[in-house]
Amino acid sequence: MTRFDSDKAAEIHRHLHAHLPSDPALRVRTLESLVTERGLVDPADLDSWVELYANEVGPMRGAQVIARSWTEPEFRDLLLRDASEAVRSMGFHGHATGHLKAVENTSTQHNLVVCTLCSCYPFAVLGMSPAWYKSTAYRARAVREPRKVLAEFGVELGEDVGVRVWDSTAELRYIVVPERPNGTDGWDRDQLAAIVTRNSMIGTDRDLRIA
Amino acid sequence: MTRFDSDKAAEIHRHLHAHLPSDPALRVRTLESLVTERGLVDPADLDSWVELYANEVGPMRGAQVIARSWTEPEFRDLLLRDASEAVRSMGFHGHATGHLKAVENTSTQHNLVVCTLCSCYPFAVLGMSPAWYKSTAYRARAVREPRKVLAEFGVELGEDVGVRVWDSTAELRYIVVPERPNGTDGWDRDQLAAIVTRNSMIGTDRDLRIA
Amino acid sequence: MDTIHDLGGVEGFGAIDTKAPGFSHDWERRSWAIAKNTTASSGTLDFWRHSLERMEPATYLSISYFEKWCLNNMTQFILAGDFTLEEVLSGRTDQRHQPNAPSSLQGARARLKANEVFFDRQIDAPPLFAVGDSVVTREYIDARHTRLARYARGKSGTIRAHHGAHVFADAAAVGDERAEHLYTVEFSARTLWGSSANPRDSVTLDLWESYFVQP
Amino acid sequence: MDTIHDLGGVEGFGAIDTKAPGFSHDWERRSWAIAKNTTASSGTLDFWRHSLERMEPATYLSISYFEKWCLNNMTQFILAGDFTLEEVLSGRTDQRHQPNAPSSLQGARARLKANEVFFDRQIDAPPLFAVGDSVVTREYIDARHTRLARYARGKSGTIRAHHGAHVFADAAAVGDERAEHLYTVEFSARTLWGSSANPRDSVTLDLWESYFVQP
Repeated sequence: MTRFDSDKAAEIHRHLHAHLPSDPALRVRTLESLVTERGLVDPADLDSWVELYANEVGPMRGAQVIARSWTEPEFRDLLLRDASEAVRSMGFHGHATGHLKAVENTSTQHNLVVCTLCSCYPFAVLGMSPAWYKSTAYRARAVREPRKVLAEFGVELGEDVGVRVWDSTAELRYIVVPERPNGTDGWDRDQLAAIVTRNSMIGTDRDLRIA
Repeated sequence: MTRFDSDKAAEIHRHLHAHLPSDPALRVRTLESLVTERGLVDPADLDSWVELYANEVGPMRGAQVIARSWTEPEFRDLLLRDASEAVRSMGFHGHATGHLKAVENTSTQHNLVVCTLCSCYPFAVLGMSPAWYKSTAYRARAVREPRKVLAEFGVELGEDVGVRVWDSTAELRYIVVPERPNGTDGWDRDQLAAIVTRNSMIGTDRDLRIA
Repeated sequence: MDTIHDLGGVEGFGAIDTKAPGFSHDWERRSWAIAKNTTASSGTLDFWRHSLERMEPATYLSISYFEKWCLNNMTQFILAGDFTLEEVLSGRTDQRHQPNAPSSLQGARARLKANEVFFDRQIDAPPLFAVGDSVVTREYIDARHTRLARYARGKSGTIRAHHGAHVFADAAAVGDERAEHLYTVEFSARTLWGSSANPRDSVTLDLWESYFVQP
Repeated sequence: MDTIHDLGGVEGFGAIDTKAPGFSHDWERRSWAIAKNTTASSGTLDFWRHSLERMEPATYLSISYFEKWCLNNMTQFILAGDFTLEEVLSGRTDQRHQPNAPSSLQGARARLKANEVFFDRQIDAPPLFAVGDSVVTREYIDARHTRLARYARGKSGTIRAHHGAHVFADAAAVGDERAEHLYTVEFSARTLWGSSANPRDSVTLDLWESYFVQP
């Protein structure tokens, strides 16, 4: 069967990289020309998608989820039991949240998420992944030297804190639930969401700043 | 100690590759300018070295060794016992032959030499290694799928022939002793040397052709 | 296949650029939008991944995520017969069709939600392992595409969760969308990396049943 | 360190260009001549190798052998303090000395022979293993530079030869030129790669004594 022909895929990759113009912007423009000329998608739909990711889909969604888990114990239970359902209940479901797991930081446990084999990420709830998450350096290092990686992000862990690294090797996706910082008693969900950083939901940030 | 500073080496590599002109010819010219201006070497000595490798140091040396081993049983014994001494006795010793091992092909055993970790090679007796020997593809594949590699070189092995791959991980270097082909009875050493290919001494050739 | 993509534990990549945003260029946004709004006429997600892994190793390490996606989507279209290599290299196709009418931002929202794909399946076979069990992963993997990362082969771990059966990546990558029981397995960092690792640290992977040495 | 150089068994590199000659360009010949006729004022061969391994992974896979040598020799000169980074980047040095008078082809021949370097050493410790012994290689390596390739870790093999003690690469790479007993160890291809390998095939590596699980 040609369709699952691994060696043919390798051969096509070699041809494409060798013969396309080297500028990635031109490569993408070429692909866009092909799919729009063929009528596989309307350019306006691509524009809408870009707008969607620019304005609506981003870590503010995940931050709302985390903030709600801090203020509503029942929602927190749901989030930890079935994070997919929890984000669905807030309308944040979609790409790569079908099998979502929420993992809790505690005073003695830190969680860090990576995908060493590609760059799996819960897009619909966290938006586009940061470039570093997709970098070879992060993918290679997070599982082997998580504490050095964390230090580069400014996170220094005490010796009493263990690190659990979640390598997203199947279709499960992970979101870290950071600890609610002291000094936020009585804050409402929007106030709380504003202090939840994207990195804290991946695990490259830990102690949230209440400024 | 700065001199054995691994991270510093990595940093210098990054600087050099990022900031030197990208043309490798210019990079080498830069290095030559520096070492000759500083007086570390005279350009004429570099010319001599190039000439040496162009005219005198090459697989014809190894071929002479192999041919002699076919015609002089005592030399063959020496070659298999102490290949460094054998090549030294012919004046072919030098770079990377201090700990040389000769490994014999038989009707049921084929030998193949590789250096997966860099590209170690017995230069003084075989000359400059071919580009494929230094390629990532050969280094990666020779230990894992030697029969597929051999097939790409036109060598098809019967099922009764085993392959032993020698990965040159220390300072030992290897030279394969191919089988003397039938139909060469009475040939003298120069005639025999003329049919010994470079690849047969690395193991990517097997049945020598007597034309 | 043990291709270059299997980066976990490989050393020498240097510092992480912790400040880089998700998108740096418009062409990255376009690459992403094309990837999520078009699809080749045949294939599986796992074959898509495997195809990306077949990029030349030097290229794989040299180019960015969105350029990889662009090249891999081109490759999928060519393999599926949707476009020829020549069409892609020339950037021109003479078969023109009318797309569906554009659907506005509301349509994009709907497409994002519709992208919530499920990989769990009902199978008859009962799970062979349970939470708390010790398992040992296989030392050798012959599949073309696998999710048993090299650094976690031949290692002992503990099952922390059972997720029912999920579509098995190794099989789906060759078009066989059968399911196997899927587990989250925790490995101590010392098991993976030796005694220099912190004894408090661990790594989990989500692994299918046939990745384990069978009981 | 498990850097990118450890290529044995990594898949996806494609066909071998079996016709490529040793040298294709004059600059390659010059790079080789410079490498073999100059040397940084301090260092060891094993540190030289380790330094090359610290090249960025994408660069390591992208550039050719002789370009790697050129860049690594520049790096050695800078680390040894023979040239500054600025001198190398500018290609100019203002310290000029008179080289020794050139020595003609006869001199090159002599230098080639003088390049026959020996790494065997006398040590007091008797060898712990003998030809025919089974050994198991270590699963974890903490050294920065090592010659125990990743594909041969945690594997059982048989000692085929004992070479006395040789300078131990892992130590020499950090300037400690002590020696250890060196052995040639044969591993069956099935031990290394699993049951898909040909049962008649094997791979040998030359390994120092401390690479083995100790008896």
